Amino acid sequence: MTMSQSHERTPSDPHVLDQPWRLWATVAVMSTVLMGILLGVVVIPVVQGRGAGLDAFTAICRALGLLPGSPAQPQPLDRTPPTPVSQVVWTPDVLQILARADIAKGRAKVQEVCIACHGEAGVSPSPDFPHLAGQSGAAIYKQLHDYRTGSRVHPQMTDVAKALDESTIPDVAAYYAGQPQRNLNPVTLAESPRAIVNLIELGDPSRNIPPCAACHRAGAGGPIEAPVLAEQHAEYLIQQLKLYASGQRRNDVYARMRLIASRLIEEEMKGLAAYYRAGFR
Amino acid sequence: MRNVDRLCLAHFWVAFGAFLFACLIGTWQMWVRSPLGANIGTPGQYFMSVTAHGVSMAYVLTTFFIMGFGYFVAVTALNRPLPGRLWAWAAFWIALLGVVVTIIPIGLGKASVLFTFYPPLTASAWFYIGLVLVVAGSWIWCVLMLVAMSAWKREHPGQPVPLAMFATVANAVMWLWTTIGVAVQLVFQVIPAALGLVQTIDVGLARTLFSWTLHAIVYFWLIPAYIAFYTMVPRAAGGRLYSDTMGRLTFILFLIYSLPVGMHHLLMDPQHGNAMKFVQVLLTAFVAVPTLLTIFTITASLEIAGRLRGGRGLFGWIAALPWERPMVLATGLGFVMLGFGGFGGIINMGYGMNAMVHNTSWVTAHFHLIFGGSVVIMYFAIAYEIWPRLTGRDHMSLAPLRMQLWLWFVGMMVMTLPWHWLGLQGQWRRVANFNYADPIIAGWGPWVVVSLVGGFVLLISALLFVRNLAVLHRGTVVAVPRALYAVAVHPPKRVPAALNGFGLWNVLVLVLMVLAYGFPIAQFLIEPSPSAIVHRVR
Amino acid sequence: MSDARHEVDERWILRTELLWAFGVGVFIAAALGMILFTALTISVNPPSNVERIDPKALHLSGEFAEHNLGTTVSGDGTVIVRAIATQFMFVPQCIAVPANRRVTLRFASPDVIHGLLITGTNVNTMVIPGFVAQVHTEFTRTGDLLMPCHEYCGQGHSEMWATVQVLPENRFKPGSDGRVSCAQR
Amino acid sequence: MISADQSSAIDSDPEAADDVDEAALASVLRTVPLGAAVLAGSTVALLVIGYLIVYLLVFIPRGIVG
Repeated sequence: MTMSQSHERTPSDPHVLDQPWRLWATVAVMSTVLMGILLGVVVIPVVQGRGAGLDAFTAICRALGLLPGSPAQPQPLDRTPPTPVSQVVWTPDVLQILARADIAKGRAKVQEVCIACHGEAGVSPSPDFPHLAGQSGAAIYKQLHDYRTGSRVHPQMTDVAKALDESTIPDVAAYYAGQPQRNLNPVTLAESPRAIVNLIELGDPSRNIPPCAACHRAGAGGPIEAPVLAEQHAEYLIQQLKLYASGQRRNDVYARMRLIASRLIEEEMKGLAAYYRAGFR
Repeated sequence: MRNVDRLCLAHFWVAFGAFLFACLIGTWQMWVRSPLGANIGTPGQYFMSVTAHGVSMAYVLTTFFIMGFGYFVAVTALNRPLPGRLWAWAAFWIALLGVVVTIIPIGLGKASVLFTFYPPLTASAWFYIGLVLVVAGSWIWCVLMLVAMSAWKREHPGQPVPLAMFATVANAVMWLWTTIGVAVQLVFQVIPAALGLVQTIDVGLARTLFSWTLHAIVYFWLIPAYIAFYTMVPRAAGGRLYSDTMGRLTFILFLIYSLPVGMHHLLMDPQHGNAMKFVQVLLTAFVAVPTLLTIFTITASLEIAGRLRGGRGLFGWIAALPWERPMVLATGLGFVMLGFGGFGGIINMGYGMNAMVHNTSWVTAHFHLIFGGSVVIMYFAIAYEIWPRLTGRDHMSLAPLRMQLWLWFVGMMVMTLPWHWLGLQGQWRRVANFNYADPIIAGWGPWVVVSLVGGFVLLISALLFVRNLAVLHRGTVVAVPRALYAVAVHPPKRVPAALNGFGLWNVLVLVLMVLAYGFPIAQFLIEPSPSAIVHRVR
Repeated sequence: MSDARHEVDERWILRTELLWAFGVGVFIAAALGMILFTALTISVNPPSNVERIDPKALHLSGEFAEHNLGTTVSGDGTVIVRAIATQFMFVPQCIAVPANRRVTLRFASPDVIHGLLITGTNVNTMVIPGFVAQVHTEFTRTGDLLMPCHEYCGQGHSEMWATVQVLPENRFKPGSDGRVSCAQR
Repeated sequence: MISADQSSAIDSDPEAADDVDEAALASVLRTVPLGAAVLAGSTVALLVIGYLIVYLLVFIPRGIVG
């Protein structure tokens, strides 16, 4: 950028002094950015494209992002058929439906169908049936849909879920989510073994196990369908972990619970179940 | 001091308060992630701390220091009272309110999304609203700086604006340009998601808009250090500024080339093609020009001072410099850290080579050395230089000041040099606890402990810094009035309009932004990326 | 100092600055030249692949279905690795790749932003929900490498990592279905 | 705290003359930027050579990336 100082002694009118500045500054700045565009948009893609057997137009489109792929490499294609483990898709309207569910209708359907096993307020009498009080609405919604589509199988629940019509599922989920959880059981709160608390708070990096709280603590920003575990039947939690470990239950998207459960030993499963049974969040 | 010393002190104490707090939790983080602190603290606490450390250092320390220093320059360099003083106080209280409104959700664990927000992870709406308030306060400061300069130019037609004020206004103009990106991202994408008005977010667009701000914001922080280099260091060293014209040109180049280069933060992102990444890498190379010009011009100015004090031979002037003065010592140490940090930077911007270091400790070392090192050490030097003018009291002795600067330098070098080596090994960022059982990670343990030692030295230096300033408020030695700003070898008599205002440069910036960011942003408006479900951190 | 000499000195100073600016230009040209040279000769690029995919329905897609993840070797010998970066786990957690042979790695995220690097290699990419991240590389050294998630993705970010086994040519044998899995050790 | 509105010597003309003697400055200026040019020049040269070395000896051997 040469600054050709105007030699003739014109009055120091800024505009006269400015003339060379305005010219040279524009030339300098524009040349840098145009050189960048010429190289980046044209020269590099075309040269790279020739190496990868791509014509200039395709290479430039790929470099600009108008076509997928790199201008320098062939783009792989894949026509594998999908085999999803769960059909539930969290779209904005599903979330809106869940947010605007009608609790009264939900309560009516619960009275009619769910009370027998899950109890009216979601506190189930036997460990075979999970507590639903205070459970996350999204978790109930997903499990019910998985029963309907066969992603998850259970002697009774598959038929019950199929019998429900589509519109009442969010209402049932919202009703149980609204039920207050029972008060905590202070006795077992104190003696949770350090190893278990570490597993829940820190996870176990050496076994690639993330902290349970990272997904299961509400408000951790984890997966939407992660269920609330606090105050759940201990035996039910152990049973589900075993089903995941053996792969019998496989409606966890991308096998996260199956991988984690397969790495937990029996004693840890019991410790975790007792911890959550005690009502920790 | 005409009517601004309490305004400046208020800003500086908020800045340095946040700085000390951030140093404390920063050291805790270093300990928790080291082998000595394994399994101490939960991920929740760690990421809460990282968010608070980032917000305090990057948004509070910087914005308040720059505003306070801007008011000081506007009054002393222009030698006239600050216009709109009530607006300045209003801006201060708005920004301070914003800080409080941001820190509360962080403390409650409702905003652990780090200071660079990772949508679709979304924090409590208050976290973002607080930051918008801080930016709003800084916008008022920008307007005041522009008003002050134009008022001065009306009173002194045809005269060149003092370099310190010219640079401060360049910084304000650049800040107005660059906050557009984060403001649009927050107001139109993130805050509606945080309030629950929308359930999804276009992540590609959000990252591109944030990258618009992400680079020029670091130059917004850096320019006060360069103002000190150009307008205070030459006089402190007993010499003259080698070239005033080059000073103006440097700040103009910062304004032009720091804005259209934000996408070098997205080099490893899939949502942009190589073409625009290369364009912005090339422009990033030109953003190194002003720094390299500054190194030469300031070293030449120091050479003048050194030779005037009897320095002989090619490098005799170095020893002859008055290293006992904090401003000179800080410049020397700052330039060394700028060298190491700059080296880290040119590796980061190496187009394909970014793949070697992206999101590793190499990047952490880069910005700690350049911002945490050379910029913050100049913040210290500026504070030491102007505190007597603000409080009317002078330092009892310069020894503790020099000690503090040396501790900061040693601490920063010991903390960051191992990070370069660890970064090349693949040590990744933001890890609450490393799995030191893994053979690869086990090898990193000793180096993490070395950097932890550097962290402790930095903490001691930070405590000493706040002590050095606090002591002045009750000091007994009355400040002797001394001239502050340097005189150029050839003080400018008449300066082309281009070097006295920003009209031309704003036009060029607009053209550059359209050419560099036009397509990358339009790409999402033409065909939005498939939206991702918002994951709320509550 | 007479005004004339003053005028001469000032232009002399500006000339030294210009000379320095020219030197700086040479250095920048050297740095950019290296980037341009390797881009043009051996196609060194940052990983880019503007290929949109809906993260919400990623698990319903064919390519990123659970059984299609991991390393596959297609008929013409191209090695493609597909993996999912999801909240707090890479699926599969162990990836086998051949040494000294072109490999294409494709990642996708169904939930939030992730990122990954493979220690000691140039494999490094962000995984943005909405796009398929794709890296073409060649592994020059064999051994077990670490592939951590290097972008904050939530409370479990620190535990999110996978292993990459770089196998020498002779031990990288695809099965009948073209898949290669990690050697269990 | 000095009262806000009383202008003190500290507010003296910002470009106040310093104690630099013009003649000494002129003689110094005969050699000045040489030391700075050599020091800064060698540092920047070192940086760029370091960049090229890292590019060729650390980055490229880690495998092609595209």
